Amino acid sequence: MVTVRYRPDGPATGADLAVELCGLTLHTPIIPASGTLSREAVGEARGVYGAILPKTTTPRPRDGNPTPRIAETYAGMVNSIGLQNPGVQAFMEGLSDFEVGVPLIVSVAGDTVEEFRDVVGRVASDGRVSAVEMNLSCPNVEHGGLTFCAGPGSVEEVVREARRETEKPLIVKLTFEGVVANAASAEAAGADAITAINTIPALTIDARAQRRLVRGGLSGPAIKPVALRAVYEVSRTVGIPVVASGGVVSGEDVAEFMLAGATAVQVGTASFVREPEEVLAEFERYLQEVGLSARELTGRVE
Amino acid sequence: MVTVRYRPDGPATGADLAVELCGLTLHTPIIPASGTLSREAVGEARGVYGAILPKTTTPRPRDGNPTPRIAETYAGMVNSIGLQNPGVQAFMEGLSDFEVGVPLIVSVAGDTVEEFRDVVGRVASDGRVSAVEMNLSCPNVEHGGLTFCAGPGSVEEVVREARRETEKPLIVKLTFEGVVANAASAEAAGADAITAINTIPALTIDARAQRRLVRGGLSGPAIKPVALRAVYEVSRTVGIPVVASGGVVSGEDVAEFMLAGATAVQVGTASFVREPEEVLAEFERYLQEVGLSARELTGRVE
Amino acid sequence: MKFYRVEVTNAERLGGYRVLRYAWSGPEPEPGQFVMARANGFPVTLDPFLARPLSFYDFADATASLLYEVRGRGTERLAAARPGDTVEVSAPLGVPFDLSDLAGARAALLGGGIGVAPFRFLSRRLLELGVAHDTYLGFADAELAGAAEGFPGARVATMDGSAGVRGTVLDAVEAAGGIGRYAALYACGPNPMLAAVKLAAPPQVRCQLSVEERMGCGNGSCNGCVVPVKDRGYVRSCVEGPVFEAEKLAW
Amino acid sequence: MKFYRVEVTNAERLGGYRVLRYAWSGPEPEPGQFVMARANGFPVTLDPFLARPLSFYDFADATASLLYEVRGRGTERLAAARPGDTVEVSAPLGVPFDLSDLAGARAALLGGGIGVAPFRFLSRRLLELGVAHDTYLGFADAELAGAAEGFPGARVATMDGSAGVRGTVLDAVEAAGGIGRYAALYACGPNPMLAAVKLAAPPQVRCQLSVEERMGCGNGSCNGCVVPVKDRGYVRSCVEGPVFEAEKLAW
Ligand SMILES: Cc1cc2nc3c(=O)[nH]c(=O)nc-3n(C[C@H](O)[C@H](O)[C@H](O)COP(=O)(O)OP(=O)(O)OC[C@H]3O[C@@H](n4cnc5c(N)ncnc54)[C@H](O)[C@@H]3O)c2cc1C
Ligand SMILES: Cc1cc2nc3c(=O)[nH]c(=O)nc-3n(C[C@H](O)[C@H](O)[C@H](O)COP(=O)(O)OP(=O)(O)OC[C@H]3O[C@@H](n4cnc5c(N)ncnc54)[C@H](O)[C@@H]3O)c2cc1C
Ligand SMILES: Cc1cc2nc3c(=O)[nH]c(=O)nc-3n(C[C@H](O)[C@H](O)[C@H](O)COP(=O)(O)O)c2cc1C
Ligand SMILES: Cc1cc2nc3c(=O)[nH]c(=O)nc-3n(C[C@H](O)[C@H](O)[C@H](O)COP(=O)(O)O)c2cc1C
Ligand code: FES
Ligand code: FES
Repeated sequence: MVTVRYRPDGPATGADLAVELCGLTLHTPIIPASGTLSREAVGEARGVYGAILPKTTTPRPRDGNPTPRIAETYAGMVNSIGLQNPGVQAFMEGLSDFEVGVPLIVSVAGDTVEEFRDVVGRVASDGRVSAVEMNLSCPNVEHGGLTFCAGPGSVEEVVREARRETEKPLIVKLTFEGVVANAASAEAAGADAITAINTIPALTIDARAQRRLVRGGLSGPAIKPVALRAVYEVSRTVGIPVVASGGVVSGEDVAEFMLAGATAVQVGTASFVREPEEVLAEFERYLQEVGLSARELTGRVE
Repeated sequence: MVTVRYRPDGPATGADLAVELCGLTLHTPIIPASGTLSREAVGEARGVYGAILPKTTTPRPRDGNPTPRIAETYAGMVNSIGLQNPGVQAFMEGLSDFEVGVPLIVSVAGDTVEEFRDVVGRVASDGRVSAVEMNLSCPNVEHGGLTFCAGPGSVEEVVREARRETEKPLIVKLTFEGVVANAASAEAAGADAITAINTIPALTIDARAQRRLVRGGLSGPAIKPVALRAVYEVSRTVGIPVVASGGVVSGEDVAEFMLAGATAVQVGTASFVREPEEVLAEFERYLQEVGLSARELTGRVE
Repeated sequence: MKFYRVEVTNAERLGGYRVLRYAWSGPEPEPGQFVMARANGFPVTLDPFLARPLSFYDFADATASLLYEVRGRGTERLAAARPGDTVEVSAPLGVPFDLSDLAGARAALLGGGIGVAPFRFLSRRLLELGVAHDTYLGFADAELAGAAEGFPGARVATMDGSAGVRGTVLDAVEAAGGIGRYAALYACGPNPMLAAVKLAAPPQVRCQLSVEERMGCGNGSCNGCVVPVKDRGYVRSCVEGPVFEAEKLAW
Repeated sequence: MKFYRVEVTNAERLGGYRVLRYAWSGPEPEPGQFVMARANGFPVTLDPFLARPLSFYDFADATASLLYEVRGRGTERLAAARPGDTVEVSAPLGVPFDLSDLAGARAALLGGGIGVAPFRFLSRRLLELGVAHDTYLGFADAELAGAAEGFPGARVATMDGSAGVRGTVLDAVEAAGGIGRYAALYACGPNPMLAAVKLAAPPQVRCQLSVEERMGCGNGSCNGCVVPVKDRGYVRSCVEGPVFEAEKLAW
C-alpha cells in the first residue's frame, strides 16, 4: 500500500452511469481515446470504461515515425506517432488482451478506400468486436497529402464503402476542420455515430536548438473548448449519436461534453497524467449533485 | 514605487530587434493583436511594440454581444465580444490616442465585400495610418453564417476589391481553417502580408448551471502550437511576409514564431496576464544568447 | 498589464471570508477601486489562466487589504498564500466612488455578501472627510455575517435571521429609519441587490453602484466586462466603472 | 496512469544535482526502474502538463530517493518541494536491470552525467547479492562530480580533468584496468555515451543499457518513448525498457 492516495474520492455515489450507444450498453459513458491506452494499462482501468477502444490498426504493420514523437505544450501535447501498430493480423491475434467484459470498439485506418473497406470487414467479422471506429484523420494516398477528412466527398465515399462490409455499428472519427459538413456526409453514407474530434494540426519548435521538434496533432486540455464546440454543433446537425474526444481532464469536463450533446466521452491524453478512475468518480459526484442520470445529460444544454 | 518588481529583467541587452514589414521599419517585431490593447493601455506599452494595432473597426458602430462575453479555459480563454466598436468615423476621430511614434496598423472588417472596400479605403486614405489589416474572420452576410475565411474564393474577392482602394500595405488576417489555401489566394489577390491566425472556434459550458457560457473564439497559450503550424506552413507557401498571432506568452514563444517563418509577432491574450515589456525583455535575452538579430530568425528553422 | 509580485504580510479568516494583506507602495488606491490578483506562476500561472478582480477592503500604512470569498480556483489559490509568500497584483484599477459634493450630507453604505468588501475602506475615507454615514451589510447567514467584525458600527441583516435583522440589506436600512434620510447611497453586491437599491433610492438621492462582471484584463483592453448603459450600448466596467451612477445603468 | 501524492521527507543538493526522498510503501522498486514524477496541481498541474521520468537513485527503509538535474520546468518545480510538501509520483515502472547469471562474475556500473542516478541503488543490490562490482562515474566537471559522494567507492572521470581521470567514464575504466575484466556491464547516460559503451564492450560481456527518451505516459500507452531495435522497428522504452540488452538496440 502507498502512503497517501491521490485525491481520495470517498464512497461510490450510486449514480446511474449507464448510457446506450448504437445499441450497445456502456456501464459508464467514458471510453479510452484510440492510441492512448496500451494493452499493459487496460487492467488499471477495469470498471472505469464503458467500452475499450485500442489504438488504430491498419492493414499492414507500421513502424511509425522516428523520435522525437511527442512534445509538451501549454496544457497539452503534440504527437506524431505515425500510427505505429503491428498490423491488423497481429492485432487481432492479440485482441484478447483488450477483452475485459465491456464492449470492444476497434479503430481502423487505411491508405485508400479499398484498404479501409478491407480492414473494416476484417475486424467487424470477428465476434469479439462490438463496433468499429474509422479514423479518417489519416492520409488518403490517392489524394496527395490530404486526409480522408479533407472534405465531405472523401468522407462519403470511404464510409459508404465501409458500410457495405458490416452491419455492426460504424463510428466515424473526424477532425475539427470541416467537422459539421463531414459529419453530415458520414451520416448520409450510413455511419451509426460520429466521434469528434481527433487532434488538431500543430507544430512545436525548440527555440534553443533552433529546430523543429514535432509536427503532429495537438491534444489535451488545451483543445477542450474547440472539441466542445464541435460536439455541440455536430450533435445539432446529425441524427446519430456523437462521441466526444478532446481535452477531457475532469469529471466536470465529461459532463460538459454530454450536456453539449455527446452520448459517450473519450478520455485520451488526460489518462497519461491522471487516473481515469478519478475522472469517473468526479463525474459520479457531479451526477449526484445535479440529481440526474448520465443519459439525461446528453444535449441538455440549449 | 512598489515593493517587488515582477521578474526583474536586468539591463537591456542591446540586441538588434528591428524588423522590416512591407516596407515599414518596426523597432521591435512585437505588435499588439487586434482587440487586445485599449487606448487606455497604449501608454503602458510604450517602447515595447514595433507597431500599434487597435481593435477592428467597422463601417458602422457595433454594440457587440451581451455578457457573458468571456470565459476562461485551460491555458486560454474564449471570447465573443461581437466586434464592439464605435464605428469607423468615431474611431478615426480618436485615432490620435494610438499615435505613439510607431507605425499604426488599422484593423478593419465589414459585412460585405462592398463594406470592406469602403472601410479599407476610408482608413487607408488617412495619413496617420501606415497599413491596414483586414480581419476576414467575420461573417460575410451575403453568404449566410460563413465568414470571409470560408474559402479561397471569398478571400480572393474581398482582398482584390480592397486592393483597388489603396497602395498602402494590406495585411490579411486569416483563421486556422483552410489557412494555407486562403493565404495563397490572398497573395494572388494582391495582399502584402498574411496574419495567421485569429481565434479558433470554441465553446464553453457551465456544467453546474447547465447552460452555454460563451460561444466564440479560443485564444491564449492553448492555441500556440496550432498557430505555429499555420505560420510555418503559410510562410512556406506564400512569398509575402507572415505576421504571427496565437498564444504567445513568452519571449521564447516570439522566437519560435519567427524561426517558423514570421516577420513580426502579435501578442494578444497574454497581455492581459503579463506585461508585454517582459516578453520583449525575454526575447532580447534570447537573441543575445543565440547571437542573432531579430530579422535573422525569420524562417531559420527548416 | 503589469503585475507586481508582492509579499503577503497577513492572511486570515473573517467570518466566511478571507483577508489578505500585502505591502504596497505604488499608486495609492481609492475606495471602490480594485486590483487584478492571482497566485504566482511561470511565466504566469496557468492555474487558473486569468487574474481575478478584487476590491480594496482597506488601505492604510502602506498596506493594502483584500477581503474575498473562496468561490473557484482563482480565489482558492490565493487562499493558499501564507505570510511571507508572494502573490501577483496589478496597480489599483477602475473608477472609485465619487466623494465630491458630500458636504453636510449623510451617506449610506450598502453591501451584500462579498460585496461588503469595499466599505471598510470607504467608511475610513468618509470618516477622514468628516462625512456622517451608516454602513449596512446583508449576508446569507450568521456564519458569513461574522465578517461584520471588519466593519465597526455596521448594521447587519441575514436572510435567515440568524444574525441582525431578518431579510436583505434594504430591510436593515428600513429597520434603522429608512432610506429617505440619506443624501448619498453607495452599494455593492450581486446584480439583483443593486437593482433593488436603485429601485428603492428616492429620486433626489445620489446613488452609486459598484457592479461585478467577469473580467479578462482589467485595463479596458478585452471588452469582456461590459454593462449596458442608457443610450450608449455597453461600456467597460473595469475602466468606466466598476462604480457607476445608478441612473446611467440600463438596468 | 495512477499517481500517488507522497510526502517529501528530504530535499537536498548533491554536487550539481538534487536529491528528493519520499516515503513509499507501495510495490518495491528494483534498480533500473523509474517513476513518473511531478509537482502538485488541480486536478493536475498544467505547469508543466506531463510528468517526468526519474530513476530510483535508492530505495531503503520504505524511503525512495530520486537524484535529478534541474533542466527545465518539470524538474524546477520538483526542486521547489520542501520536506513536508507533497509531490505526485507513479508506482515503479519499467524493466529493471537483469541481475540473473551473475554468480562469480564481476560487474561494472557506468554512469554519465545525471545517468549516474540508478547506480547507488544497483550497487546496494549487488552488494546484497554478493556480486563484486566497480562503479565508474563520468561528469563534465568537478562541481557536478560532487555527486560522486552519493556513490561510495566510485571512480570518477571529468571531461575537463578537474576531478578524477580526465576524459569520459570509459577513460576511467581504462585507467582502472580496462573493460576486459568484467563479465557484465550496466550503463546509463546520454545516447552517445551508451553507444560508446556498446562499442567498447568485448563480445563475451553482457551489456545492459538504460536509455533516456522523452516520455508522455510511462505506461506504454502513447508510443512516444520508442527506441529502434534490431529487426523489430521501434519498441517502447517505458515498458520494454528503459533497460535493454545492448545488442538488441539498433544503434
Ligand atoms: C470590480 C470587482 C470587484 C470585486 N471585488 C471582490 C472582492 O472584493 N471580494 C471577492 O471575493 N470578490 C470580488 N469580486 C468577485 C470576484 O472577482 C470573483 O468572485 C472571482 O473572480 C471568482 O474567481 P474564482 O476563481 O474563485 O471562481 P471561478 O471559478 O472563476 O468562478 C466562480 C463562479 O463563476 C462562474 N463563471 C465562470 N465564468 C463565468 C462567466 N464568463 N460568466 C458567468 N459566470 C461565470 C463559475 O461557473 C463559477 O460558478 C469582484 C469582482 C469585480 C468585477
Ligand atoms: C527512464 C528515464 C529515467 C530518467 N532518470 C533520470 C534521473 O534519475 N535523473 C534525472 O535528472 N533525469 C532523469 N531522466 C531525464 C529526465 O526525465 C529529464 O531530464 C526531465 O524530463 C527534464 O524535464 P524538465 O521539465 O526539467 O526539462 P524540459 O523543459 O522538459 O526539457 C529539457 C530539455 O529537453 C528538450 N526537449 C523538450 N522536449 C523535447 C523532445 N520532445 N525531444 C527532445 N528534446 C526535448 C528541451 O528543449 C530542453 O532543452 C530520465 C529519463 C528517462 C527516460
Ligand atoms: C499519443 C497519442 C496517440 C494517438 N493515436 C491515435 C490513433 O491511433 N488513432 C486515433 O484515432 N486517434 C489517436 N489519437 C487521438 C486521440 O484518440 C484523441 O482523439 C485526441 O488525443 C484528443 O483527445 P484527448 O485530448 O483526450 O487526448 C492519439 C492521441 C495521442 C495523444
Ligand atoms: C478579447 C479579444 C478580442 C479580440 N478582438 C479582435 C478583433 O477585434 N479583431 C481581430 O482581428 N482579432 C481580435 N481578436 C483576436 C486576436 O487579435 C488574436 O488574433 C487572437 O486572440 C490570438 O492571439 P492570442 O492568443 O495572442 O490572443 C481578439 C481576441 C481577444 C482575446
Ligand atoms: S476586463 Fe477587459 S475590458 Fe474590462
Ligand atoms: S512513455 Fe508513453 S509509451 Fe512510453
